[in-house]
Amino acid sequence: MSEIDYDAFRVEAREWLEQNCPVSMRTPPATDRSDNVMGGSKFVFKSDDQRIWMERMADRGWTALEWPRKYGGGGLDARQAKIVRKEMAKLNCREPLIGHGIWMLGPALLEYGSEEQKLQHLPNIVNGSIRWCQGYSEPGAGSDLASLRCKAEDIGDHYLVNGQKCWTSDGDKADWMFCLVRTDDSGPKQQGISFVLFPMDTPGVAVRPVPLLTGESHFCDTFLENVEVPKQNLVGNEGEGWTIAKALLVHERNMMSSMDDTMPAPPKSLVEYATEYVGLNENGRLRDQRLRARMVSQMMNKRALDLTQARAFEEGMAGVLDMRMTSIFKYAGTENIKDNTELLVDVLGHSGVRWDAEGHYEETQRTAAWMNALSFTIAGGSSEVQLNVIAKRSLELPQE
Amino acid sequence: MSEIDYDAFRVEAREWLEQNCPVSMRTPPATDRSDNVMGGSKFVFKSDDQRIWMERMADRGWTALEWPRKYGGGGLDARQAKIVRKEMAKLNCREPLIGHGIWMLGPALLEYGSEEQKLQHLPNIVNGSIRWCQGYSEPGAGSDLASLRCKAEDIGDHYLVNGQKCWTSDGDKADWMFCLVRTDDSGPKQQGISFVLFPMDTPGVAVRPVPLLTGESHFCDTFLENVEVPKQNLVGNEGEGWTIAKALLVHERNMMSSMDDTMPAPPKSLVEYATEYVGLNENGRLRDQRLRARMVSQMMNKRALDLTQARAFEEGMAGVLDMRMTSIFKYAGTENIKDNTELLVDVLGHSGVRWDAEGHYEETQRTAAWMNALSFTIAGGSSEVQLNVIAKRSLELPQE
Amino acid sequence: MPLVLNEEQRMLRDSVRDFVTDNANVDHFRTLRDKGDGKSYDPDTWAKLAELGISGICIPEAHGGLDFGYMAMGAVFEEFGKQLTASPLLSSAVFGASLIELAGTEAQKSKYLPAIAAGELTVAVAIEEGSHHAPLYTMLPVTESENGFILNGRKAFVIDGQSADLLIILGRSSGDLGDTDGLTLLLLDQDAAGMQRENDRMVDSRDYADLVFADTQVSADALLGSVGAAFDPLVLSLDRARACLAAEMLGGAQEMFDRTIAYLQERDQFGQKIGSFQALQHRAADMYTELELTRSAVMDALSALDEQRNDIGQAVSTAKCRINDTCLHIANEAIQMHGGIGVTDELDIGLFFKRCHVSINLLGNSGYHAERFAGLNGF
Amino acid sequence: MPLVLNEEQRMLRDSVRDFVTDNANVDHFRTLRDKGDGKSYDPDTWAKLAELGISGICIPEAHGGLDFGYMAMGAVFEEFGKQLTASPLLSSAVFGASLIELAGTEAQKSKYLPAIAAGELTVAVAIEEGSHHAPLYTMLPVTESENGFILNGRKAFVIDGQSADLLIILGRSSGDLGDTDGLTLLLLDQDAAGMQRENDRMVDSRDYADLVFADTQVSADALLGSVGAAFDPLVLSLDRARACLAAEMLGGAQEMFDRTIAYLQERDQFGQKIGSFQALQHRAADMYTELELTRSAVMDALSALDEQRNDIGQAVSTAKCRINDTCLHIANEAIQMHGGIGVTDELDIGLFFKRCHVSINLLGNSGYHAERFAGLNGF
Repeated sequence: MSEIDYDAFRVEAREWLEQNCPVSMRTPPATDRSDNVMGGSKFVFKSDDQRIWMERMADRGWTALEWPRKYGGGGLDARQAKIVRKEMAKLNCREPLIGHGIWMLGPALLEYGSEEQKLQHLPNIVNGSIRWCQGYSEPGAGSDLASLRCKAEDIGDHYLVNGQKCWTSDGDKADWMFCLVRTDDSGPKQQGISFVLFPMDTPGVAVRPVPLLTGESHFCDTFLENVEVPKQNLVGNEGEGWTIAKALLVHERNMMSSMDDTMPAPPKSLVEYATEYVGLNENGRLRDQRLRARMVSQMMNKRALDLTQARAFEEGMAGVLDMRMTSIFKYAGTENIKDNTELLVDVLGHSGVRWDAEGHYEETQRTAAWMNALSFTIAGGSSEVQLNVIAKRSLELPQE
Repeated sequence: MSEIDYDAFRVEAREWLEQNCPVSMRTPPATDRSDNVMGGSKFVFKSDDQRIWMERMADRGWTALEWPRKYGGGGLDARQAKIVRKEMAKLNCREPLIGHGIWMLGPALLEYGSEEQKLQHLPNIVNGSIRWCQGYSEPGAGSDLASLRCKAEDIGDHYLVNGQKCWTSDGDKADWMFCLVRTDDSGPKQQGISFVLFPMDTPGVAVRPVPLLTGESHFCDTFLENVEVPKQNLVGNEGEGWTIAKALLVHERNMMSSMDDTMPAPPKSLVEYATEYVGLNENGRLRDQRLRARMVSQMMNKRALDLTQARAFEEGMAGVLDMRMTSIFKYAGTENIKDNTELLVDVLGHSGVRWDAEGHYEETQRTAAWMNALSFTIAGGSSEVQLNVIAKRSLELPQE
Repeated sequence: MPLVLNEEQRMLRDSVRDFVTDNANVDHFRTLRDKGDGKSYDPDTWAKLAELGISGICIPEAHGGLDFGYMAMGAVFEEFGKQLTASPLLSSAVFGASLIELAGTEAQKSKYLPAIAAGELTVAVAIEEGSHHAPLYTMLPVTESENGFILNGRKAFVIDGQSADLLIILGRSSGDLGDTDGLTLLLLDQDAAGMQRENDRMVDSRDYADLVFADTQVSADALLGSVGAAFDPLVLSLDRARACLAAEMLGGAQEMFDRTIAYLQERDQFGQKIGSFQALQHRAADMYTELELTRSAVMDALSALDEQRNDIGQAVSTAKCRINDTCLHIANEAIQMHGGIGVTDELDIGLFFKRCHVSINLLGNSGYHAERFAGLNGF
Repeated sequence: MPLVLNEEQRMLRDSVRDFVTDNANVDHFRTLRDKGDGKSYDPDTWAKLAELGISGICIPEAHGGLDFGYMAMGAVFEEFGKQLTASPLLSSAVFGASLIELAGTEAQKSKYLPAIAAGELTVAVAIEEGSHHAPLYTMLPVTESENGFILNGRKAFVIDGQSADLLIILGRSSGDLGDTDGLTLLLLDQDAAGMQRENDRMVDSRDYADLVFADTQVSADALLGSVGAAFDPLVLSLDRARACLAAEMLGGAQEMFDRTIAYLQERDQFGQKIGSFQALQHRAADMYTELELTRSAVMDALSALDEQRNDIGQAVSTAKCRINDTCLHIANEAIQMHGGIGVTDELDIGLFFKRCHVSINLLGNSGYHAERFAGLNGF
């Protein structure tokens, strides 16, 4: 495609969005988790507009901009996709649909799935009818994911799966799970891992929500007892699970490094909160010099981080991107969110450590966002794991 | 001894100091390295007072307060020694004599030396007639000292020493060297190391000063070629060198963690410099908020560090000292000095990066002090080595 | 300048340690929290602690206390911090008692101090009006009337303000924002007419209240000290409370640190103890160093109070500023190093984490004390 | 908002890289320094660079320049930073030229700009009066006289002030400390009567001078811009110079980082490469992350200048503040990780370390730019 087409496409896209995105879906950014459409049979829409917006986008396949048309996707190229995102941003359109289906499983199936699997699952992800959860971590296998022990026994036409998974995000609200299981104990631990799919209502699947610091439970422990998984639900070949998981982890890291796009964003800016809760002195400077200094550093850091993501995209377009650089994003992104949410509660002072959703909803939201952000530098490959990866892969520092 | 005696001792000590410390030796703290008396045949006294002060203190053995009288020392107990130091501090008396003899070799000989060695060397250290240097590090053996290769061959009544030492502080000004040599290659590297002494004018000893960032050379490369060392100059047993070196390292770390006592100290306080070079605004606050915040942190950190050294002493007196805690001092002390000297040059701004000893002596001194301090976190067991020690010894974290 | 506990103080600490370990430990706190009956501490435990004399440690013997000093009280708070022991000790037996001791008339002292020392009466002090500690920004108007005073306005985040029997209100009878003159203290009963108490629920699940005054009549004899002259007693009382809070935070930081080290020693990943990873070892060693330095600063602040040194302000602000930063550092590392389970409610670390973050804001965040320290040093 | 070099710019960068690697590398700089003949750069090399058109990159074509923009100039400075190439490029071809372009009359522009572009004339700008960058604190009195102006006082730390042919003096004709109005620019020849140049020797061994004025007579036509109105052209010119200096510092930081990584990969201790120690690996990875983020901030500042965006101030202050902190961080780590040899003069790291610390102070330390950034954001 030549320059011209992209410009035309931009105009088209913008017009369509203006005509089809309900006004109530243009109130950026979401101020509450329930504003995020996660899809699935158990999902309850907050409003008709929310449903309509998802459906209209799904019809064009724009809930998955770059997936092929034949699987229900938008069939756009990287540049078109960026154009649509830009235009959506300009109009403050909310994400019509998010979740592990769109972010994680879709890309995995597109790369490793059989044609049958793609046709069976991708359309249901695009149209939001099926919600997926991820069965990766286990009590003994956190950062060291490859040491997972959840066992899948070969019983002819199906596997018999036994074990326990933890950190299954919204496992209690999902319809299906994509799950890493061990099909072979012999040989190095990275081998003998397989990638399987099964419905959460399969007999033997039990889910227990785990309360976090906030008291809410976004994660579950999932217990698998003699769960029967038909072999056509094996993605890729037996033993190929680790390869698929690694490929997926990249998606997860990208997803997490841009967490704050989907995170409930504060209704006011950091500076507005500071002006209100800390106050300015006679010279118009923030009263608390420590907080003032931290705000400057944080704002500059965020600015530099966003610019670096933009630069990586431009370098990609220009064909001069050094892929080794992209390894910093999950680490830099999640640490920045953690610092930012912590700074905000510190700016709110006593009001930032409130826990009173009825009496002080907005302030308590900030407190909750901060406590939730603590897990971002742990989940999806902890910061320590990221630093190992940067050092060994990007900087090529020697192994011990 | 009972309380009373200590009080009496304090009065005595104070009177003697008042009568015997020349006024010019009470101008604290030294503003120039040449104000430090290092002793030795090559040392040139800056003034008669400087010589007189050293001699008077040496006569009482107070250049080495806690060494036994029979070796020329002061023969004081820990508490008396502390009293003398306190009284000296009150009168701003300068250290009469410093250096590796007092700090390092003396303690080593007292613990491991033969009676002959003690009688031969200790008095000459106390009276400042002999200056010692340390032959430890080698080009290939820095933090990993035990891997040293400097070879000492057994030739009947003496050793034949061949190899190279580096970071020999003031090797060009010293009379004797205490040196780690390898007397045995078989077995683990920590074994087969021996601790020997020899005069710097022994045939085959060559010294080359190494210019540092400041252009000055406080350190030398020392080349040893067929140097003959009589066996009576072996300290402890053959192969016991590493044990002695480790014991000595503790002294070196203590010495370095209290570096700033012997370091040329600025004539003005940090706050005075800041007021002069940065300036206060109309509210009497420093104009540069970043520097102001760093000053607060640094001053609080220094205060806490000094208090911690005082606490360790008190806990020792009270018999409740957890020795594991003392492992932090070399790390915390040298990092603090580095931060402090860096902060000071940043406070001086453009004037802090001057290099013009004639035109701007005082400012250039600050710049030099900062550049010299860079080596404190490297020499005598780098900060990284210190952190390993704290983690493994004090916190008992597992080895890999 | 003692920086180490003496024999008596160590004995006190040990007995308190034994008591709270058995009767007021983390599990007790968790139960208290989960009951959710609004009670932030257990009255029976408090009564037992009072029997041990804890509530009298900083009160003069003349008024029924032990006059045992702040080093001793600090040792108690450190144990409380290690076990998350919730009690009105800080608000009543330190802060409130100190104000009455320093500003009160003989009558007021003999009326209240013995009862506080005996743990029968609890006092809370209302300082804050905004979201950040700022005693000099007090603007609650204290209007003199023929038979006393009238209050209109509100005070916020009063520590133990819900449960306290007696409230000490800091108001302003003259002067402007930031003035040291014009501050006035008044004593109010919990059920004073025209005063409303609103619950402030915070992440540490302890007792905080907002007080709302609508034409609240206060009798003349409720005046604590003289009109407009509260500043001096207030500053010293604040520093006493800050030093004790710092000691509690020190206990919390120490406990988080010890639990994290233990976890590093036992948790396996990649076929080895995670405590064997050098990157974690260095971070742990760095925390340890910071903690030891901060401990000395806290001991020095307590010792400065006992010796009534003239650098109490610097000593206390150094202690609170450093313990704030040390707690924040260790709390974040504790969560991060515990990994996934660190962010669950099941693990106790989270409870320490929450308490730590509230304490950081109480009686002055790091910015407040850095500002004060710089001011005291003339820059 | 381009954050990546285009084809042309990359070609320019590559040719400059080749040139300086052969003709103006670290060894050349060391030789220059050790000669100690007061020359801080090599005139022949400068002439050759001018032939390459380097000195004309930011000068309008109308005045003999290439008008090639700041992204391009930034690429040149990054290469200079990597090789410690010393030249009057910043003082003359960026800062000086910009002031003349923005404030000068047509006559002044056509008199000076082509010569600067050709590298035949070098200009230096005298801003500072104290030890910290503070253009608004300029108090050098500019007194109007019948045939022009009279100067009395001194300017400090003038970059390339010793070697420059022409000097631009920032003085004050009205207003007080901190006022934006009242600043005036004057052009002086190096040998102007009544002006004395004193050498400022700094750790980076480059050219700095103090200027002393004693009843210095300046003719009316030496006025650059109009009396008291220097502020606007000054701020934009400062930001251009800051962005280019930031690019040079970026090159220095990158070079120190690369050399340190190489050392970590090759140096053995305890029977293994020190680069295999996890603690050092994490610190290296952290530096790398910081450096990549800072690189983007620097590119953005250069790009903001080319696009004449309205957030130039924020972009430039973010870039200078971050590169200051990143340089300091990497310089200290480079020394520490090199161990003993890191503090010797033999190793090049020390030369980068020294240049980095001078650059941190030039045209605004982190405190200055943090202050400016906060002001621009209204807090």
